[in-house]
Amino acid sequence: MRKTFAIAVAAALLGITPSGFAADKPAELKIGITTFSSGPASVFGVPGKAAAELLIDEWNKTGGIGGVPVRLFFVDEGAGTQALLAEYRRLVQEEKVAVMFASISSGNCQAVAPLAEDLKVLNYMWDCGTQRILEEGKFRYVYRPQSYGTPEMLSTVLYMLRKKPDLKTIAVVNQDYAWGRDSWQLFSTALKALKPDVKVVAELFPKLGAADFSTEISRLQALRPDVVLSTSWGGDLDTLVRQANQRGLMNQSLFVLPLAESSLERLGSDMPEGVIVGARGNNYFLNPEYKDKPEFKAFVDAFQKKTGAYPIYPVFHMAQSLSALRNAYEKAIKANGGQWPSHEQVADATKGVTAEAYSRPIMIREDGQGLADQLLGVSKRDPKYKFAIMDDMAVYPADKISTPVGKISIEWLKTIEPSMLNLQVSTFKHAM
Amino acid sequence: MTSDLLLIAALDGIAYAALVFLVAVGLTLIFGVLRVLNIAHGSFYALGAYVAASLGIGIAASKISPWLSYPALAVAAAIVGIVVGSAIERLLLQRIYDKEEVLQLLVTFAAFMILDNAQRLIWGVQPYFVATPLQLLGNVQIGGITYTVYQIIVLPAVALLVLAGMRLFLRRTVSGRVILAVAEDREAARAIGINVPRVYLWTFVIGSILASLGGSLASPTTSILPGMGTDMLVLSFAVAASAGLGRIEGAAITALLIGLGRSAAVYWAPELDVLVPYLIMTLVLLVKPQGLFGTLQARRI
Amino acid sequence: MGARNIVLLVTAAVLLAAVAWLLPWTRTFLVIAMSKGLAALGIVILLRAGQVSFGHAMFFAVSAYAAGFASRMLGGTDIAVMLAVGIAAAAVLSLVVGLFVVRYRQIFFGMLNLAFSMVLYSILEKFFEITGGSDGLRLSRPSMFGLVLQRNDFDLMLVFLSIALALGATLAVQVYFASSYGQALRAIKSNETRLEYIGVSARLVLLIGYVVSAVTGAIGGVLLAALQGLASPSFSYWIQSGEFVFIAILGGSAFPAGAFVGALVYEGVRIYAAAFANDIWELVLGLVIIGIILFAPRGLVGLAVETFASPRKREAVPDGSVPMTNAAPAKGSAEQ
Amino acid sequence: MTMPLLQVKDLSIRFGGIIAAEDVNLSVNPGENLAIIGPNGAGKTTFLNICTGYLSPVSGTVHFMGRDITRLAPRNITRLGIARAFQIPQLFLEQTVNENMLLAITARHTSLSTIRPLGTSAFRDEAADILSLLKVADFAARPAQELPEGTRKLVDIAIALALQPRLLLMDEPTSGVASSEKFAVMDVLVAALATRGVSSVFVEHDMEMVTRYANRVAVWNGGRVQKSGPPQDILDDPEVRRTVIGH
Repeated sequence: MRKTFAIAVAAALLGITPSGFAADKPAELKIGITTFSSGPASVFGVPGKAAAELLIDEWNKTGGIGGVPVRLFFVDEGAGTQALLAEYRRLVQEEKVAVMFASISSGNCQAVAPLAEDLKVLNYMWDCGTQRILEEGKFRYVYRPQSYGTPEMLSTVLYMLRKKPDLKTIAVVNQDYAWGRDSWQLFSTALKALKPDVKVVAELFPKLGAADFSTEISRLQALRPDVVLSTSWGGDLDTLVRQANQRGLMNQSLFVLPLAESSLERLGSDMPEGVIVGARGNNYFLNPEYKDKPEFKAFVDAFQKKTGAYPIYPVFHMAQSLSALRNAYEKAIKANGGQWPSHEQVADATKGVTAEAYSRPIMIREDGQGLADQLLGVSKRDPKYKFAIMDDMAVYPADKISTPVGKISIEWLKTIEPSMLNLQVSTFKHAM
Repeated sequence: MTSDLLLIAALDGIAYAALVFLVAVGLTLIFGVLRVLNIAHGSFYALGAYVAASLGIGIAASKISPWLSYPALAVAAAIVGIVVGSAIERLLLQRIYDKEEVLQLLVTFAAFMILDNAQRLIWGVQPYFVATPLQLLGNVQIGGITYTVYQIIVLPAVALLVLAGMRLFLRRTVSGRVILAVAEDREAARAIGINVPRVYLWTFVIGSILASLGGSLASPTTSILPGMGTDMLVLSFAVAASAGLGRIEGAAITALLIGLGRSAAVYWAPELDVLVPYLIMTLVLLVKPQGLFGTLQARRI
Repeated sequence: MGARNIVLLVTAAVLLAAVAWLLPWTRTFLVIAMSKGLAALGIVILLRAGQVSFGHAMFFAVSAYAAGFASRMLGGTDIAVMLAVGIAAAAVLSLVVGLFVVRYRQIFFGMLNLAFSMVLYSILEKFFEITGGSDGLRLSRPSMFGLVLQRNDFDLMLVFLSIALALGATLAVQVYFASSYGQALRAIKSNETRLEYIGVSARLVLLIGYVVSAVTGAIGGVLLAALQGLASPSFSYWIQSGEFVFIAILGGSAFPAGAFVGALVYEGVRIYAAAFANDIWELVLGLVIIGIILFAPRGLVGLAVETFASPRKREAVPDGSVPMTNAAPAKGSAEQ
Repeated sequence: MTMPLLQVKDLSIRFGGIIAAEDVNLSVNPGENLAIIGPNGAGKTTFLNICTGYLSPVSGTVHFMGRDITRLAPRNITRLGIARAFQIPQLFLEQTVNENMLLAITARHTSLSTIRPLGTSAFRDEAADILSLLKVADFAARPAQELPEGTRKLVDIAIALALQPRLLLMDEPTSGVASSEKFAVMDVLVAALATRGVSSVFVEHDMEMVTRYANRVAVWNGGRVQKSGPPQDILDDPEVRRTVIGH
């Protein structure tokens, strides 16, 4: 009992750290970032964190945001939603961070969004892709300055039908959790609207983090579908691709992998040619429209120097959120007559802001959703790289393939017409 | 068609069962002799995989014969089992043999947390994948389905070898009989002059090598990730418990049962595949709490 | 249960409530600690009988899900309803599972519990359409005994409720331990044969303990679900069960209040290690528990009692209300 | 002829190849103190285990006060009025001697409670009486695991007595008790059994104990009752002397 008392006192002492009100320009702008430092999703979290550090180091050399240096706080989403919520609250209430970037996991975004609204803290959902939050609720403080599920899946269906118009049968192997289930619902709804005669021959949902897909692969070999779709990512996707490739399944069926951009480098020579690859937005280190621009090159080089790897989509997502934040601050400062803005002013200014960060610009709509164009391609070998790169790329304009404001994605996807297949897209060849 | 599918499902199940068996047999051996249920056992599986992958990467980088990656799998298992296994037994377990069962469980749980964390610190969080041994042997066609020779022949063969080797070792060699004697009656063994602490150490190392071997053999077939031992632990636990703790041949049979059950589920009831091992374990324990092949000991009063 | 004991517990509870009131950011932490402490209290009850369950998180989960389903079906609900439904669900499940598991002891008891909890875990994770799969079941914020509150007020009230329930559960468990069933439960640990031979059904005694322990865990599950607005399968994962055992031993398994001390320290280490030593929090916790087991097997509360209680006091409480009379757990020759 | 208190008919049990009991017929009459003697491993403890439901026989029946108790659980047999003291004392080691006694008394009297504290003042008095009868009252507040071996035996008997049985089964009741005390204790115990109308069966190796306290002796050998009768007749029997007593 005395122990309890001692702890209570210690906690009380720790808590009473003087942090006065900074009515004017603060000494520093604190940003809390939730990311996976542990667990399977750290394949996204660690590069995302590195990107934030890299960019903020750069920015701080030139005055940070609005002349205020930025300080970052990181929270590990891998410690579980409980710990995340506790730490989120601590950062907001004790550290008094001005902005939170949360989070990677869609589940965590769903838990965090209402909390942000209650705590009145600006929250950018910097990587999660679920369409549900911003469609099912109304938020003043919650934004997503990057891509999300609906245009990602719709553009994948469009690109797949462009590459394989005579498709008859499809099987899906998705991770068994909200993204795997939701993305399949989006995909299959869109597919049904655009090409109703395609038959779904197997819906497999191995558990998240499965280490072995041998049985699933045997079953797919017996079924011989035209297309195998998987929205898996990380170690799960790597394992699936390697095992399927090893056993010849990828010669037998066309693989469609909307998140595979993030696995290309890791997979190396295990990724065969001819696989449809997506990038959750207009995110690619060889982005045909940007790769020759000096600041893009400089960013890719700096990132590679820092981490030893090429940037993948969460890196771009982080850059996009940071860019949106800087632009929102600048807009709010201007609107405030040069004075430092309140949290509410920054939150409101985010609406209509455009993120410009190593990809096509992303405009943030009034419902908080960013409109990111979608880049897809087909895997191909290039002797300059030790891994597969993308060829036959197509970029789909976000405003044409995103759910209109106020509509629910699944309902909207039911109403799209096969005429959408004729949508004008920009196409690019990989320049060897 | 159904018989074809049955064959396919069976082949998948066997390859899976082989790996689970290797881990489970180590767990059951350690329990049989030390009477400690080692929760850190799953970490040895992960460590075996990591070390094998690191060796594999080294071999690939140094341009020596890729066939060396096969002995490397065994070397990885031996390194992990001997170094980490003996360290844990000497530094931790030796201090807790006289403590309550729950404290023993908890110490191994703590060791599991520490080793799990150590994997992250050493190898980082990015997945590893080194499939050289699997690629070297190529594929084989059975019933129109392409299998890897590695999974369909090598893994079951190693599992059978280990099973036969364990039988021979325990029944026919002096060291093996000494281990059995300690498992049977620790006090009596001590009374006839057997060095029980040394037997504990050796048993723990052998058990750890088996788990690490499971990991190193699994490494060519899967992505190696932090925490990969967590699920394997409960699975091997389900196998060992269903067989009866301490039962080696029983572990082989239950591993097969669980492997076949799971792969059958992928074909006919995909929603149940995760559930199958635990369902089997629960049903077995309800009917025979001592496991399919275990025996209950009455208390003397 | 002495008056001094009650005063100490109440004082500690009031202090915790004061911390929560003064420092808003501690509220989430405190609710988590109290809810896990309640689950660990369930483990303390089973440890009283010498049994350990590596599957006790199933009751934590089942109550959270039951409360979640109730909330979903009623379109939002009250915390009192959630608690009632959660406790009822856990009581029913523990009665059914208990009828099987109380036939077994030691490692078999632990394993069968693990098996049941993993079955529940797989079901929660796999049946996406019903349970929300691995992302869990969302639930809207309940009203607080009729009051519809905003987030901050709700959280404050939830902390107060959690502390009050933790205090109530601790006192109730102390009463239970001193009762004849509580003493019989303790007797299971040292000599079940004799228990049968005085005409008492050890299985019934353990079943009662099992249901009581499930109910305390259930309270924790509902509180955590209400805090997070989420019930997830990880509530029932075996690592979660292990954590509860960990907390119980850390605090001191001989003391009901130890569960909460353990939970505060555990969650404290976890959160502070996650904030300041992000990469090694598991390592730190692992070392802490090994240190406790090797050097202070009676846990933090045991350590405190040994440090602060005078030798005379230790002699003076022989009848187990505060069980300080066990010397080192010598294995009696009567146990063969 | 009065109905026997305990009647065992055609009882058989074996463990693996070892026959512990084969076609055993034995009865205990009200008021009797029956001693069972025989070589080690002859099945005497097994017999007590069967009579109290700890083991089930392969065949045969056990009747207590006319009621078939063959396959009842120990707790049900206890509740019918058979108490048992063990060769290896069976105590609640973590609890005090007093708590041991109070649990037994409470179990006998009332249904247990999850709220009421263990032991009323009447129960405490009763426990104290029995403990002083067996000369172990000084140990009442000590945890059972701290007791010396002989004291444990006596506390074990005290617990059995606290159940107020009709029949008390004891397995070498005074082994481990200091030889200076064991007759004093047994004198009081046997007298107490007589005043309370409790019959007893005790397994015994000490022939002096048998002579002093038994009014009938059964010789158990090779899983059978070799002979049974008044102590003097049995102990003088040359065959018994050769096979059991070893002179």
